[in-house]
Amino acid sequence: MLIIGNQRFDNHLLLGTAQYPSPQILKQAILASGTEIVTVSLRRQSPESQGGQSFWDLIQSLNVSVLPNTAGCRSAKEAITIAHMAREIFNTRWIKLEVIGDDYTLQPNPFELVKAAEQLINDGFEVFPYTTDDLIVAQQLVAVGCTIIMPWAAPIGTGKGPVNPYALKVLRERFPDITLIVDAGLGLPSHAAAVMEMGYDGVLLNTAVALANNPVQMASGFSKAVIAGQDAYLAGAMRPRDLAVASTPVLGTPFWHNKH
Amino acid sequence: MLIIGNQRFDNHLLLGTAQYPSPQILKQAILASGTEIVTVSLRRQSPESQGGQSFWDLIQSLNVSVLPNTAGCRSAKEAITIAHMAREIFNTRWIKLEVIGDDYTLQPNPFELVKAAEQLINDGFEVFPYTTDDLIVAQQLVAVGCTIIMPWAAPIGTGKGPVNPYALKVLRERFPDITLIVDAGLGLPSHAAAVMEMGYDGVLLNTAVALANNPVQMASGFSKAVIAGQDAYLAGAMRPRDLAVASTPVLGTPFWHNKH
Amino acid sequence: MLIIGNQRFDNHLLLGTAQYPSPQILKQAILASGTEIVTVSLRRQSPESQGGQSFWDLIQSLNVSVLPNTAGCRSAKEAITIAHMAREIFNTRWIKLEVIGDDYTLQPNPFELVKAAEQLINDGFEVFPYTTDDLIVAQQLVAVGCTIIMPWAAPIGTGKGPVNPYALKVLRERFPDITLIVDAGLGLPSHAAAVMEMGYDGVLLNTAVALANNPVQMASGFSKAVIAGQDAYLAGAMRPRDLAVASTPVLGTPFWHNKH
Amino acid sequence: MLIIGNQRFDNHLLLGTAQYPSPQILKQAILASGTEIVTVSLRRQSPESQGGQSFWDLIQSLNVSVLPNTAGCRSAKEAITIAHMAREIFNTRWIKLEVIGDDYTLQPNPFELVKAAEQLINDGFEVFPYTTDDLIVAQQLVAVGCTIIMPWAAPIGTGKGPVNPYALKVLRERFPDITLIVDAGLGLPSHAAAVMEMGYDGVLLNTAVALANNPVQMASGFSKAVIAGQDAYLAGAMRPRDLAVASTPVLGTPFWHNKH
Amino acid sequence: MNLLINDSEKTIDAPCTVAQLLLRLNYQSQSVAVAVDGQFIPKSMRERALLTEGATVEIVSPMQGG
Amino acid sequence: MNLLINDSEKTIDAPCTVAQLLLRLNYQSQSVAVAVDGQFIPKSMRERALLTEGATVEIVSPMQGG
Amino acid sequence: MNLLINDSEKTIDAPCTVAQLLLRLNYQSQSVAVAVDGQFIPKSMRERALLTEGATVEIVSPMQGG
Amino acid sequence: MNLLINDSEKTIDAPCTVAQLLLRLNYQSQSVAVAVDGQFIPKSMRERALLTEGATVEIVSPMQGG
Repeated sequence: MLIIGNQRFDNHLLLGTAQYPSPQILKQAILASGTEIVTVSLRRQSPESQGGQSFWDLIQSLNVSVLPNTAGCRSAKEAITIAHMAREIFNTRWIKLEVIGDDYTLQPNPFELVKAAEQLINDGFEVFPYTTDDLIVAQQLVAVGCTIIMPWAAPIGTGKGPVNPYALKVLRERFPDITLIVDAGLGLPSHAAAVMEMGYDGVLLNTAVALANNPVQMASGFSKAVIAGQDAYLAGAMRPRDLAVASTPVLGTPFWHNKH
Repeated sequence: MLIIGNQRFDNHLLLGTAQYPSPQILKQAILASGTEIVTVSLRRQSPESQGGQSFWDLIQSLNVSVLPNTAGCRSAKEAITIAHMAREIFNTRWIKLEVIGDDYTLQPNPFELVKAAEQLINDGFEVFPYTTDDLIVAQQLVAVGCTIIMPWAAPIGTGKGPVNPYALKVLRERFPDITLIVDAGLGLPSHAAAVMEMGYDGVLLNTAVALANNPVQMASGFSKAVIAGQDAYLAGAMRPRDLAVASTPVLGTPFWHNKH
Repeated sequence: MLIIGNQRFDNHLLLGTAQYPSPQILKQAILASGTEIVTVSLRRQSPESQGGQSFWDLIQSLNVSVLPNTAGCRSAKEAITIAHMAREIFNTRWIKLEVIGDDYTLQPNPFELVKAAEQLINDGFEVFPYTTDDLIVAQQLVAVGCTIIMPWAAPIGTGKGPVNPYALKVLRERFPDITLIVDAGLGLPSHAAAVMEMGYDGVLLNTAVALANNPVQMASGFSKAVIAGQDAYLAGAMRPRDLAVASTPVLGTPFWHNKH
Repeated sequence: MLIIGNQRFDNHLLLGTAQYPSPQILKQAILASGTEIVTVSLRRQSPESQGGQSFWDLIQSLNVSVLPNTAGCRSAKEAITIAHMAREIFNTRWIKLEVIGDDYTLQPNPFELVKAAEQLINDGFEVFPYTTDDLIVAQQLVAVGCTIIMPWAAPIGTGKGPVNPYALKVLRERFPDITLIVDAGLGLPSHAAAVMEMGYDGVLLNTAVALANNPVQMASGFSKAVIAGQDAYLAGAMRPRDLAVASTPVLGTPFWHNKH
Repeated sequence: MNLLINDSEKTIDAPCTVAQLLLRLNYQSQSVAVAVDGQFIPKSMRERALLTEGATVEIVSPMQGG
Repeated sequence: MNLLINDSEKTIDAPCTVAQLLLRLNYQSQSVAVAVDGQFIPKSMRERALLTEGATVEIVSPMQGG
Repeated sequence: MNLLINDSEKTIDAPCTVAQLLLRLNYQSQSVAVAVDGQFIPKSMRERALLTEGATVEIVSPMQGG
Repeated sequence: MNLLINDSEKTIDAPCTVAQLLLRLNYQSQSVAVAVDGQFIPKSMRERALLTEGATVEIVSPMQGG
């Protein structure tokens, strides 16, 4: 059960809508993933483009919740304005808060991020802050009222998978009651399974699905991996050990003799 | 499609039957995993135990294929004899060939393994050799007629996951037409997904499921992870990259100015 | 050449002075390490303890530069006051700026850290900020005037070695002209060599040396590892490759025949 | 102290002589490395080349022990013949036994390797077998009389560093009295330090030094790293831990108040 | 009156409200959101929000996003 | 006649075939497989396979396995 | 006058400067640094720095550090 | 007499010992080692080792190695 504010979702995968080969494939990928939440953005568009109407119509036809982002913003001020614009257009108080601090890593700027989060929470938003795996930044976000934290696994679009699993584990341990969603940097279903196995509440993806040769099948793969990882977390995994231990019973092994 | 000789299986997960808390949980785990192939063994048992009849009845009731193992054997000679005994009791020419070379790592002995594989293939068996990730040993197994190779991920029962992913990738690249099943050492669904993402044909597990707090849910998790990993392999994953790339379109970013 | 302000040091290893079994072993470890810079702290002490005089005399006898820290501070305000106290007692404008944000990870608090760094630079200090591997925090530190950045490899005292080598590499690439010293979390000489191979300017250690069974020999080992890593960086290492390439010439291989 | 048969060497680095930009740089690299043992090979050469006389004169002038290899051999038979030829030309009973099993990974063939080792030991050779990290193969080599084992870290010339540190550790634990030298696959001094930290007796390198931009400085770096790693092993390293522990004493921390 | 609209310089007859601007530029009022000089202008304010010389106007609409 | 049956020393009256041994030991013939002196004795051979002094007999049945 | 000195409550006769306090507590003036109410008091100011009721005083000296 | 010397076919007048072959091919006897038909011929045997029609001869000398 993925908890967002006072809503509950069965599916723990959130999917981005960008970079797909076609709207048709985007639609199929969303359906294949079973996601209930997709991210969208706001962009300048010419009047002739009909204001992204066809894209917006497509999304609305899918009966999913929409999570607008502030992608591309570089200051708290910009992000706050975009958030308000998004609330009006998309008619939702949800906002995926991105405040980028660096052009090459697209890393969130923790200083501006916390500032924007605080303001937006005061303005009544449900803030989904895209942040690094830094514990103190997460603490600050919680301190200003965030109930969701979205640490990266790796820089956006790299597909590296978790570059610092230790830090992700620390976040989970330290925030048992916060909704923790890994956002950005996953490349393979095994990455998604691995963070769910740590007890994460969800996974937000885009590039790894959209840029697969077959986005629809990849969406399906990620969907299963997220459930698999959550199953493992709930099932309580064995602890890894250094010494081998036979799975087949040793007692009664044929040809074994006491004189050995 | 998992290909074993001239048979085809939909499910790519093979499950061991040992170490479960109860026969009932074993049965539920097998059902939850969706596996079509389970491993069994032969052991000395007192006449009063009715020769493992109740276990054997349980397995037969589940309509799965049975893969007997030679667990505990330390020489080609022992393994060959056990294989023949298994063929008689289980009424199958399949044999999971284990010839252990070391008590602490339970590592296969490549020398005895190849010897036994050769003889058993001559004797008409379908040999599933449990081996290391050593390329040359795999080549020898193929040379004596094996069409299935089962490299370990890590020593039996350690749950470490792949200790040498590089070696597993090399095996897949070099044996595109052999049925490759990772056997032993997996601890988590993400491990299973990771080897399927490399293009492996299947995964054989026991300890990680049987020793989970909830084996049934863990079986379900592994089952989904195997499919997830295979989906990813077939879908053609993006290549990881070092530089971040925005997923949301950059063109039309609000507040961006040429003068920047 | 390690550059600190307008000073130059031959040795790239900085050593902490805490946790040694005895002052004598501390002294020998400093000598064995060849370090030219050691860290010290300020603590409340009873008048009878003679104000740490014997420790301070020992350090002064070794002809090394002293780098006082602000260990234990939890706010910019505290750290700034301690820095001024340290400047008076140790007669140096150097300060290792630690502002801890969390009791369990002893992670620096980036918000307070930047604030304190800015003030201390205005007050004329040479600030050595202990920070995480976060790029944006490092950028902020540089923006307020730091010419030295000291990212952690892992939390203090864990000995894990670099938990996020990718982040450390990014910092080196993005700050070619900043003096970068890895501080905290190293456990073995190979860890120190690895960060020097990335082009880091230095390494600051304490626990891994002080808690070794033989701190003097461990100091010597780290000292050599730092030079080894720097040699490798300067020598320009080969790029790792996936395919094996014979080192011994292939041409003229005996027993090789064209008919092969 | 590196023990080879009844000889003792101070230096734990063995260096290959191939692929250097010039004989002069080869010579300087050998001197910079401080190695006491270098590897050489036998190749078909035209009479006009004076039978490699100038190379051989260079090596002889350096007062190092010579370890001829059987590089390029693909069968026990070839390797045995080459070993005998090497013994005659180089006037040494030492032989680095390579029996390659695969053209792409240049992996040793364990089957032929053990066969050749057994024969050569009977013929009075001191055998340095180049092998994988496979425990059972190592056991077989010891069983036929080898007192030295040289597992790879990674395939020859890849510079990957240890692809399976777990397997290398197992070998060290299981063969406390065998001279263990890591041969092949190291790319950086930190790799060499890491295997020495595990307690390995030595390291054999070629490509990583010869293909560096500056082979002489790289040789020096590896030399120090080997000593550094050995220092750490002898000094007894701290155990890594998950929780941070302050290095600076906590008692007496200024600004700390009981009321906290 | 000179305006910077979505980073393009445009000349628009004054006086002009945000609502009028959208009309003149042929934007469908439904699917856009507007900010002027970095400040969000809610739909309910568009009729009253008068643009001034040199104002920077952002007009955005839904787009794919990650 | 002394036999080593599943690593336990037993004394059995000679002559005795494998089939007779299983009967005397109360094994259900259906669910066991037998090897004598390391050699598999197929079910079809049990009637004819005569045990000899000092023989090592393995009698195994299905068990859980990994 | 009550002071909190290094987190211990002490009663000290007023008036008292920082310099006098160090003397009374037997601190060697050379090897300590002092802060009062979170503010650093340089050595040169100790003679003039008068302590007030309830002040929090930190007196620190060199210690091993990492 | 046809020989395969270091993988090149050569015709050499028979009879010919290994020692004579090295001389005829201008090899310095000091710095080479020889195998015939996969078998090592020690220096001490070269004078007596007679080559036969179709023999495969390997003549090797020191080279850099890894």
